[in-house]
Amino acid sequence: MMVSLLPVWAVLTPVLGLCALLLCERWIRPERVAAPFVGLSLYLSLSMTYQVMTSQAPLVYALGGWLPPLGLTLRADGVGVFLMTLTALVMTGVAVCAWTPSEGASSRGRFSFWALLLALWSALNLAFTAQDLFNFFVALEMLSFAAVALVALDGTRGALVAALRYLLFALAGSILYLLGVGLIYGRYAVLDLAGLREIAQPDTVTLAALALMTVGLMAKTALFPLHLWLPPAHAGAPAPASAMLSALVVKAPFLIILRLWVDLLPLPAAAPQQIMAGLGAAAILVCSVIALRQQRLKLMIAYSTLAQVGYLFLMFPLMPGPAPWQDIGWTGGLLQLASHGFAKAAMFLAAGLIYEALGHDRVAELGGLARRQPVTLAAFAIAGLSLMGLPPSGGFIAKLLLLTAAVEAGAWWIAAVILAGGILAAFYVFRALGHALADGDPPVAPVALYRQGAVLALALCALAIGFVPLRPFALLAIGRPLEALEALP
Amino acid sequence: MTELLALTLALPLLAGALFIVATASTRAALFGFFAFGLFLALAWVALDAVDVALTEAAIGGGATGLLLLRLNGRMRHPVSLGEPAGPRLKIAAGLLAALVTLALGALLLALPEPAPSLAAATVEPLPTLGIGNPVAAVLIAYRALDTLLEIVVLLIAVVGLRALGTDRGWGGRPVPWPEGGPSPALVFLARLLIPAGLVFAAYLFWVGADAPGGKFQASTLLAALWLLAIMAGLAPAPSSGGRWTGRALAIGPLAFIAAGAIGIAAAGSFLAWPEPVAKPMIIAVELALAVSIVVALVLLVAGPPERETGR
Amino acid sequence: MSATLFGLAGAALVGIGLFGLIVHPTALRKLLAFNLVGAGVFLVFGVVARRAAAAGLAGDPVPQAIVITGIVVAFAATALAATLLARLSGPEEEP
Amino acid sequence: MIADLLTIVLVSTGAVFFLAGTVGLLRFPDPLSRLHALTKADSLGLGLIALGLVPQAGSIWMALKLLLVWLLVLAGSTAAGQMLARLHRAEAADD
Repeated sequence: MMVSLLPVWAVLTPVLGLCALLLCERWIRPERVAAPFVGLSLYLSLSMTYQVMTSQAPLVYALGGWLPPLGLTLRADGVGVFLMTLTALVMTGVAVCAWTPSEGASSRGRFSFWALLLALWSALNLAFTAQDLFNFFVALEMLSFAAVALVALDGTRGALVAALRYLLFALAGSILYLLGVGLIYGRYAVLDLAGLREIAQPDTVTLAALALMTVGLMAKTALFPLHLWLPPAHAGAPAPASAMLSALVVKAPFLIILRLWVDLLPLPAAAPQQIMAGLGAAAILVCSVIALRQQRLKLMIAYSTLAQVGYLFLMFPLMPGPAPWQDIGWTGGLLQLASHGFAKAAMFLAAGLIYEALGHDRVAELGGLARRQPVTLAAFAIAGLSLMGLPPSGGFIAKLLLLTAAVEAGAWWIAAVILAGGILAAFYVFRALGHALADGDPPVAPVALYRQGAVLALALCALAIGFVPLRPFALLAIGRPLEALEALP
Repeated sequence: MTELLALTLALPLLAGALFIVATASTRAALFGFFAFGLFLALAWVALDAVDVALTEAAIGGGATGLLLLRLNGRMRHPVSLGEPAGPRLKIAAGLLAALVTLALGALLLALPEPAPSLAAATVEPLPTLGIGNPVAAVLIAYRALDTLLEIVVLLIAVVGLRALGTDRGWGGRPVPWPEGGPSPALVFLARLLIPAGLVFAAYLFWVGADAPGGKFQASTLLAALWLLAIMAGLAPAPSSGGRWTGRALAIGPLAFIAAGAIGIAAAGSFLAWPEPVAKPMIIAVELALAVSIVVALVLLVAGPPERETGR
Repeated sequence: MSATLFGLAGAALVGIGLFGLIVHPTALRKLLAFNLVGAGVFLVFGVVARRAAAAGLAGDPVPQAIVITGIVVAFAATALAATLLARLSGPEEEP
Repeated sequence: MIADLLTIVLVSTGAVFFLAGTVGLLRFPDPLSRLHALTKADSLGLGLIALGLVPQAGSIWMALKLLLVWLLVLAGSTAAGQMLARLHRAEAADD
């Protein structure tokens, strides 16, 4: 492993940006204050990824020189930097797309948006690098508060109700998670993942604590049947906010679930993994069908998020080996996470630009869009390709890996669900595309080309993941298995 | 003997909780919540966690209760998230609650004996930090990142609260409170308590390094005094977009991060406290944090800005 | 022993709060019930801390510090929820 | 010895005042008389208990702290009583 301060600055740079926004609120427009911090955070994430790839070792930092179990460490392993890169690219895309020539100084919407974007970024980087169960909790709370405020940003009654529901779900999830943390501490007096890995036993207290934490996190990641808060929240938020929420925010609790079951207490494939996969399968089938029936584009995309989150949970029984990161199920699940992140960000941003252009997002009235906004529509179509799992796209390779893993594991029902989910996704994506390609001549407000370009770039990122070779992706295995820090390296 | 004490504290706690849930009147439930908070703080004293007891009394019971009481006064109609529960749902909920209680109780009884502990590990480095209160050491040294980010959580909550305000009130102040003007008794109380409270807050802050107390407890007390002054009409609520508000909110995290960076140069690690000046540095950072916490707490209780400023 | 008693009280608080959370339809009462559950969970930490008394300390400082952080975070959550409620119960903002 | 006796007598008297106040709170018919019972009882009762504990305080500072506690509670409960009464009158006028 390599000692590096970069994970610390990746968490704190957006915090510095938040402070700068508060300090300069009265003088400088918020997007101008935030922009350098967005750039710096992007640079940090990319350079961390570069370092991890070149050294083939995780970047580790023990804060204040205090080692676990007393102290806290940040550890950017292959999975961590992979997700941080996803976050950085999506955030940059969102920032470019939300960069509109503004008049006047600070307004409620604009200031809050940029401040919350930075807050989310810090929380996500922390969630991806933290190694301590309570540190995760802090990351989740930062994430939830910023996300709830983003949902309510439009200030309409519907958005406020959606935000309130979201907050109550998030709080319930937090409290369950915290209860689990308390039990773990009572059992082991250790909260550090690597330390716990060495001593954790599958006894009643530990399993109950894990179950509590997992259910709490499922509520936050909106796994069926704890998903009811998500569609109104993600559809009610402003489009750039929805992009961050759907692409990134629901992924952080998922990653923590993954770390709990792979890093904290690795168990042979058994009931918990099967239950998680079962719920994931239910999410794919039920929510895809509901997505098919939505009249509004943003609601359709939100239900699609629920289905795509379901795929992530399929990976749990598909990593049967003693080193799950060498199984294709691991690679498939994490590639699904990233390709969905890019695709969904592109889709929500595209829906936002469509709304700006047409003044509505009713699926049935999208006619004529193809001619008037070809770039946006192309982005939407490419992102849709990835959701359906058609080649060449990240979604294709992710689902193919999961499918192969399911066949190898003999889990035919999972294979069937993956195929059915792809077909259902094809139905709802093509329905929207079909309407958009239809004739029509609606009045269209102009949308700057660079904003459409940013959306297209994100969609192309989803496409690019499709060119990863069809085998366990080496980056995602860097820094595994987790090793305890014995002395200050 | 201690069992008896525990019982005399635990029973009112449960009775209070049952009252809060069972009473039909929201206002009665809120007053019950204050009493509950007081008993909870006493329970923390009985658990030998005086630092937590102070925080619970100040934030958990006090500030939260005040916040909800104010909310209840301002709400024109209750916000409902569903239908009133029928008898069937009540029975089901009661069974579920009993089941959860039993399961959780059983889990607690199943915890290992003797309990694993980090207590010894927290005490050992105390001399190098120059502070004597191990809880303070956990907060400011061993788990300093948690504390730093917790202040950020407060900041995010303030940003979120402002985001939830109206466009009209952006950059303004919260609505005055109470709306009919303060009662003379309150003004009298404020004049009497504020000087005494300031002295006590300074004492709490200073003693926190070595004995129970510290920046959170002192900051909450200061925030409570400020709120009292606002309620009594003796001081204005902070203007949410104001120059000084922004600076006050940012100074805590900035000072903490700056101290962390100094730690790299002077002690070889981010957020490490260089030994000879550990204590003065810690005090300085805690002062800056206290400023941010006080302003954040006051803003969070006072609510989103609703009045326009005259700017 | 006395620590265990508080632990059971904490478990009961979680149960009572959960009951309130399910039964009360109004958001303010749900918020109160949520705070009861939170208090119960924090008490669990307190019991864990008290049981782990060692090295001349009456309790393990780590879970105590965690509860202090947790109380502040729970307060922030309540404040955010309260703001949402206040907005929702007020008149719709004129555009 | 005499100090202990003094403590016992004063604290017991204080407890009687609390008891009386509680009975009054439970039995009196309307809010104003309940308040009357409560504020009188607890300021006087607490004063007696604080005074009774002074001989046990051990140091002059501790004794002063005890008296300070009493004074602060006195101020607080007096003001709270006033405000509750005003609230009651305002609400009675509304009905």
